Amino acid sequence: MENKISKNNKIDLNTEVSIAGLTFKNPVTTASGTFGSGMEYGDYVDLSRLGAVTTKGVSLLPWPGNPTPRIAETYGGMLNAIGLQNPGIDVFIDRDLPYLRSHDTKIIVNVVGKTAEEYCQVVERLSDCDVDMLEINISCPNVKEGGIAFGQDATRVEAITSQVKKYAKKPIIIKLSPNVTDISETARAAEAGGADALSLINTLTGMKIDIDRRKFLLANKTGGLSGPAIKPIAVRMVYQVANAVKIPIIGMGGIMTGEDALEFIMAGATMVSVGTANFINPMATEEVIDGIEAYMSRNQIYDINKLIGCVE
Amino acid sequence: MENKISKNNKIDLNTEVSIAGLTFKNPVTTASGTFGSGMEYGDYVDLSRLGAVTTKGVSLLPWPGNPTPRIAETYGGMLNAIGLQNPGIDVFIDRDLPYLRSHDTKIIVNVVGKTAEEYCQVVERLSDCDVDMLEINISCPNVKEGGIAFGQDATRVEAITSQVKKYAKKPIIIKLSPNVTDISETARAAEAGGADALSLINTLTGMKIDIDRRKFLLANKTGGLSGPAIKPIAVRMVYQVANAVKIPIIGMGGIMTGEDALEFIMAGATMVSVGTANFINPMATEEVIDGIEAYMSRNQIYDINKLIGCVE
Amino acid sequence: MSMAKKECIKVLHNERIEEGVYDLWLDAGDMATRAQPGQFLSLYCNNGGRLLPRPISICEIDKKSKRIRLVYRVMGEGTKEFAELKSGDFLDCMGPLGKGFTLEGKKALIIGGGIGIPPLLELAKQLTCEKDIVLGYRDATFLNKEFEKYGKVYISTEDGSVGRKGNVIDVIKENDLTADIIFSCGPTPMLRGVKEFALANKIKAQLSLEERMACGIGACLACVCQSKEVDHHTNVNNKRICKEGPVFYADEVII
Amino acid sequence: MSMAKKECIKVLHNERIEEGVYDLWLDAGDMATRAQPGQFLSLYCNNGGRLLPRPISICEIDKKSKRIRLVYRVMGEGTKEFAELKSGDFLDCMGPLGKGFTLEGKKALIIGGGIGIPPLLELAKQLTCEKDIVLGYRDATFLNKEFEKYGKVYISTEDGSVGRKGNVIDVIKENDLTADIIFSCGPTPMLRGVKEFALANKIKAQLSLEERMACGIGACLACVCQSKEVDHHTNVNNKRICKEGPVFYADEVII
Ligand SMILES: Cc1cc2nc3c(=O)[nH]c(=O)nc-3n(C[C@H](O)[C@H](O)[C@H](O)COP(=O)(O)OP(=O)(O)OC[C@H]3O[C@@H](n4cnc5c(N)ncnc54)[C@H](O)[C@@H]3O)c2cc1C
Ligand SMILES: Cc1cc2nc3c(=O)[nH]c(=O)nc-3n(C[C@H](O)[C@H](O)[C@H](O)COP(=O)(O)OP(=O)(O)OC[C@H]3O[C@@H](n4cnc5c(N)ncnc54)[C@H](O)[C@@H]3O)c2cc1C
Ligand SMILES: Cc1cc2nc3c(=O)[nH]c(=O)nc-3n(C[C@H](O)[C@H](O)[C@H](O)COP(=O)(O)O)c2cc1C
Ligand SMILES: Cc1cc2nc3c(=O)[nH]c(=O)nc-3n(C[C@H](O)[C@H](O)[C@H](O)COP(=O)(O)O)c2cc1C
Ligand code: FES
Ligand code: FES
Repeated sequence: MENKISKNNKIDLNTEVSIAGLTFKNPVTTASGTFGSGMEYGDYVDLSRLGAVTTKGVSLLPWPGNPTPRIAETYGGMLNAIGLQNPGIDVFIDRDLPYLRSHDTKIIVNVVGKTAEEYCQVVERLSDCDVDMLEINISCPNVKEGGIAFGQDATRVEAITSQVKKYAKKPIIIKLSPNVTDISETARAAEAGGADALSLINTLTGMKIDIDRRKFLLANKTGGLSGPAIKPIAVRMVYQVANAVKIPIIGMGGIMTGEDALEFIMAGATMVSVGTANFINPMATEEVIDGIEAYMSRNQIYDINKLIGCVE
Repeated sequence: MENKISKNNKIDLNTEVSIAGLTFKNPVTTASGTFGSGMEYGDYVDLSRLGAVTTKGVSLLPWPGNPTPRIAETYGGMLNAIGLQNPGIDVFIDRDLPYLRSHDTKIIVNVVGKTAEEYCQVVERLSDCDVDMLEINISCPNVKEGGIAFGQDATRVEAITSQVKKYAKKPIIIKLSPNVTDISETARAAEAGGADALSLINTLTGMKIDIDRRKFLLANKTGGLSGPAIKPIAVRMVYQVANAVKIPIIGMGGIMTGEDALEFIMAGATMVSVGTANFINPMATEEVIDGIEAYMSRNQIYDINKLIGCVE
Repeated sequence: MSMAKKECIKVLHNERIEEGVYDLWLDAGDMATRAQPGQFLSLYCNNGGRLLPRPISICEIDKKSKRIRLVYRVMGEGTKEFAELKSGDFLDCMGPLGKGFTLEGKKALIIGGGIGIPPLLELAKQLTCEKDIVLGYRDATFLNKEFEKYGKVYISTEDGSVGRKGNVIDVIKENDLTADIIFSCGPTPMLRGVKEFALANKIKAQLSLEERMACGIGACLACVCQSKEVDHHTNVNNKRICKEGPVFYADEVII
Repeated sequence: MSMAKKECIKVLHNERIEEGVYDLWLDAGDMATRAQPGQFLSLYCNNGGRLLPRPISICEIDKKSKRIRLVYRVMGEGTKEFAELKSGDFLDCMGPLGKGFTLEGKKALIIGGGIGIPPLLELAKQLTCEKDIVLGYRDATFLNKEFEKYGKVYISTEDGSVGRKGNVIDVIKENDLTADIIFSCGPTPMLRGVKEFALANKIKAQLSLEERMACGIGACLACVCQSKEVDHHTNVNNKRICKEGPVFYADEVII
């Protein structure tokens, strides 16, 4: 399938990165909620090529999510207000986890809850499961309780991080909200609470109005903005946070190509997630990996780790 | 030049809006810094068709601005770090003001400063000038002092608003920063300080990295993101602020067409500003006005004021 | 690895067949071989400002020449862009997607409304049983001649300009049409009417639903409809229109 | 009202003339009538993801047939898009913009480097005085044959594959070229060398500069260069390349 040159490149290039003692074959994972349980994209990409698969947010009990319409297209991006629909932790463990484990990739489970206790309960349930890391989503703008409410206040970020850490046997990633005055504050709070890594950014709160009907386009009124439109904000925040904390960062927000991913890596991200791009091109994750490798060969950079935070 | 139908429409449609006792022939003005001193666009549009012209930020003394590159293109938008280069208030009053006054449009002067005193001094100098309103820019992300530092903290917003109000003989608009956790807080602070109106949003702080050179694309590292990419965030913030304060709002952020402008109006804006769109289409301001009028005729809405905040 | 992918497909023909309605033939290769009536394609815009795919149902499948026909109405900027396609142009597509119609029954009633009519054409072609076809339009009609090959065609228009003035249910009642299976696609209010009619007359019905989509392949959960039973996949009362649908049995979903 | 506007212009011809370098003729109408050597056009992309105009200098003006020629190098996504234009396609443009070259002098030295060479062609054509032309390339040459009509052409290449190995200043010194006016366009390091040479030899010099642009018409202040004197417009030591330039006298600007 692969031609000789790319085979050779793979021998020459080191794309391995590590976070919290775990080694990932490359820095590319999927953004939570944009890749289903992985299964849906299994027909389009080889999941075993990915550094990790990050799952859709999973809660203790099944969540039905918000009424439709749940999404709206915007210029260079989209709004979503899915509302964290998910089948609950039991179905996740019984059905989705074995499927993901059958591939040679790391598994990052995105965790949501309505209360601090609920986050902890999900984390506890996952303690003995064969997953690699947990990503705590304290930044979803589309649910009334939990989510963003936790993520916009530094004191609460630190508190929930340290609570969750008590129950976790796996490294913890805290996913930060961009809807804040100073993201380095919440980042430092998560670090202080014991986070092993940070991921950013979640979506920016936005709105679209259907002027013909004079109504909100989304049933939920507001939704989270994602896609290439937000990339400059995300890159800035990754750079800002990389200069504020010592723990590694997973960067995301509008990554469509290997070049986009490299911006995040140069800004200070150890790994990157591909989100909305999956909807536009189901092969996006693999193409991002190809693009990073092509850049490395072209520029004779043999170790991806040399690029992390290298911007001047 | 104009055909009969559009002449007739003009008779039938009321596009007049008012803010702080002033009447504007239509709700469309220019976003500060994107329309020069008006002169540059005089060849492309009839300034007398605009509800108002909002000028580039003007300071007490001439400001040289930032080093180049000052701008970068991003997906569906752009970053700028002009750094408020301007010739100072004297040149503005001597040269730009008379030019603008020779047109049948209102004049809104955007005011910048490095300290509260400097804002007040500019406002004082403008007290006896023939201008209609002053827009206080406490939200520019591209200068070290003043600017955004004032605009991200509610206490400081209220303080500077009430200070400026002491020197002002004209209605005062406070221009809010979107780089905050909760824009309704700063909006309420400006209202409490005595602002006559609010304008929002200024640009969102962003960054672009030139991966080939592994350097920041902008000399200033970060810049302000504008253009259609940010529209959903801007519309959301206008809606949020409209529900938090009683004073009128001038909405902006990514308006390219009459349809875009109508989203802001329905979200609660009394007027709208066209910014980055001028660079993409120098006739954008007039086309936005045409688009609003066409929508009104098509939907048999004879008074634009009926549309303000009408979304459900 | 990849069996499915987003492909760049050649436009064979794109023509206006009615005010705002276009007829598009694609050189669809394998997509045509795999396609079933009632499935849809995700079409992507050329303009980089518009990123999400537009779902368009398959109107006809020509497996021999590997061609797929779509009939679409210009609604917004994306479909306006498609309307400008010329033979020889290329278009990014993905598909065929979703679960289409299940061919069944002894006497079928095919009920289409507006731009919901096109997906029923391939169904009518493949369905071998006896069938009546009821097509509802606002005013101008399209495709109705092509349906005549496959069954008796009844038409309603809102303004009465062609066929009966009224809606599809009026036509069905007026003509005492009956069946053991209904296939329907059209605007939601019409589908509600069809569901009600089917229930009242104890006729099994397959309905093709619509919702805004992002991924088109079941991953994002944008396109759900409410389901009667707790769905196996979602573990809540939701089904994905792009994956479990767009065609559902009337009693599976709440519309 | 509007005298100037953004226009949709027809592509007459678009051809690759060298690796990555394209030759584009536009049916420019009035733009051609008004154009001066050294001015530029703002070209807009079709892809809605890329909003800002690409400034491209005018290479040749055919006032009779109202055509304008541009020669450009593919650098990024925007110019890649232009490279795919075919005769008959349309392109959004604005112009002519900026202040071009002032035709003056008795003996001119025209010095171009790389993709800075094209804007000098129309200048060479319109300049009636005696002139030497020095063209510097990295490796492959282009347009040099066309310059031969207008003066003696000297060539340098970085790799020595054509002409002298080295840069334009090496060629000038080697051939003892002199003049009472220099016209130059090329990469900034070359322009610095030209400015230094002009100063050392007390020759007046006009230089065409480059900077990232947003408006292209003097409104946004994106494209400034540092000026020696406090500029009349800006009241600081800044001049706008899109408005007061792109052509400046060497002693006006700090490069
Ligand atoms: C399963 C399915 C099959 C369809 N089959 C057909 C068909 O055969 N012929 C036809 O003309 N139309 C069909 N539609 C509707 C068609 O998808 C929309 O009319 C089209 O997406 C509008 O795109 P636009 O860019 O012109 O409109 P815009 O309003 O500019 O689109 C903005 C966004 O909203 C989405 N959107 C807008 N309206 C709809 C809608 N009704 N359904 C889903 N998404 C929408 C668009 O896809 C896009 O993401 C189908 C929809 C679905 C879900
Ligand atoms: C006055 C002037 C005249 C020019 N004349 C020519 C010419 O005759 N032929 C030619 O090949 N090139 C010319 N250039 C350079 C040309 O504008 C850039 O190569 C082009 O804009 C790159 O666009 P892109 O989309 O391919 O690159 P990208 O890097 O993808 O562009 C991203 C953004 O950066 C801007 N940009 C990138 N490089 C430059 C640059 N060097 N100068 C200004 N903006 C840049 C683009 O306009 C765009 O806004 C000129 C530039 C200026 C300022
Ligand atoms: C449809 C959709 C669903 C999402 N669901 C989740 C989620 O369940 N948990 C979470 O932490 N983030 C969720 N996100 C946010 C993404 O993981 C990501 O942070 C964001 O979309 C920015 O990246 P992108 O621009 O590449 O999409 C979702 C985003 C989208 C578009
Ligand atoms: C090049 C540029 C210069 C700007 N200068 C100013 C300024 O001087 N004062 C100010 O208040 N806002 C300034 N802004 C912000 C705009 O007025 C506006 O708030 C912002 O660009 C969002 O609107 P838009 O997306 O329509 O451009 C500037 C924006 C741009 C793009
Ligand atoms: S569109 Fe994504 S699940 Fe259906
Ligand atoms: S590009 Fe705007 S001033 Fe020159």
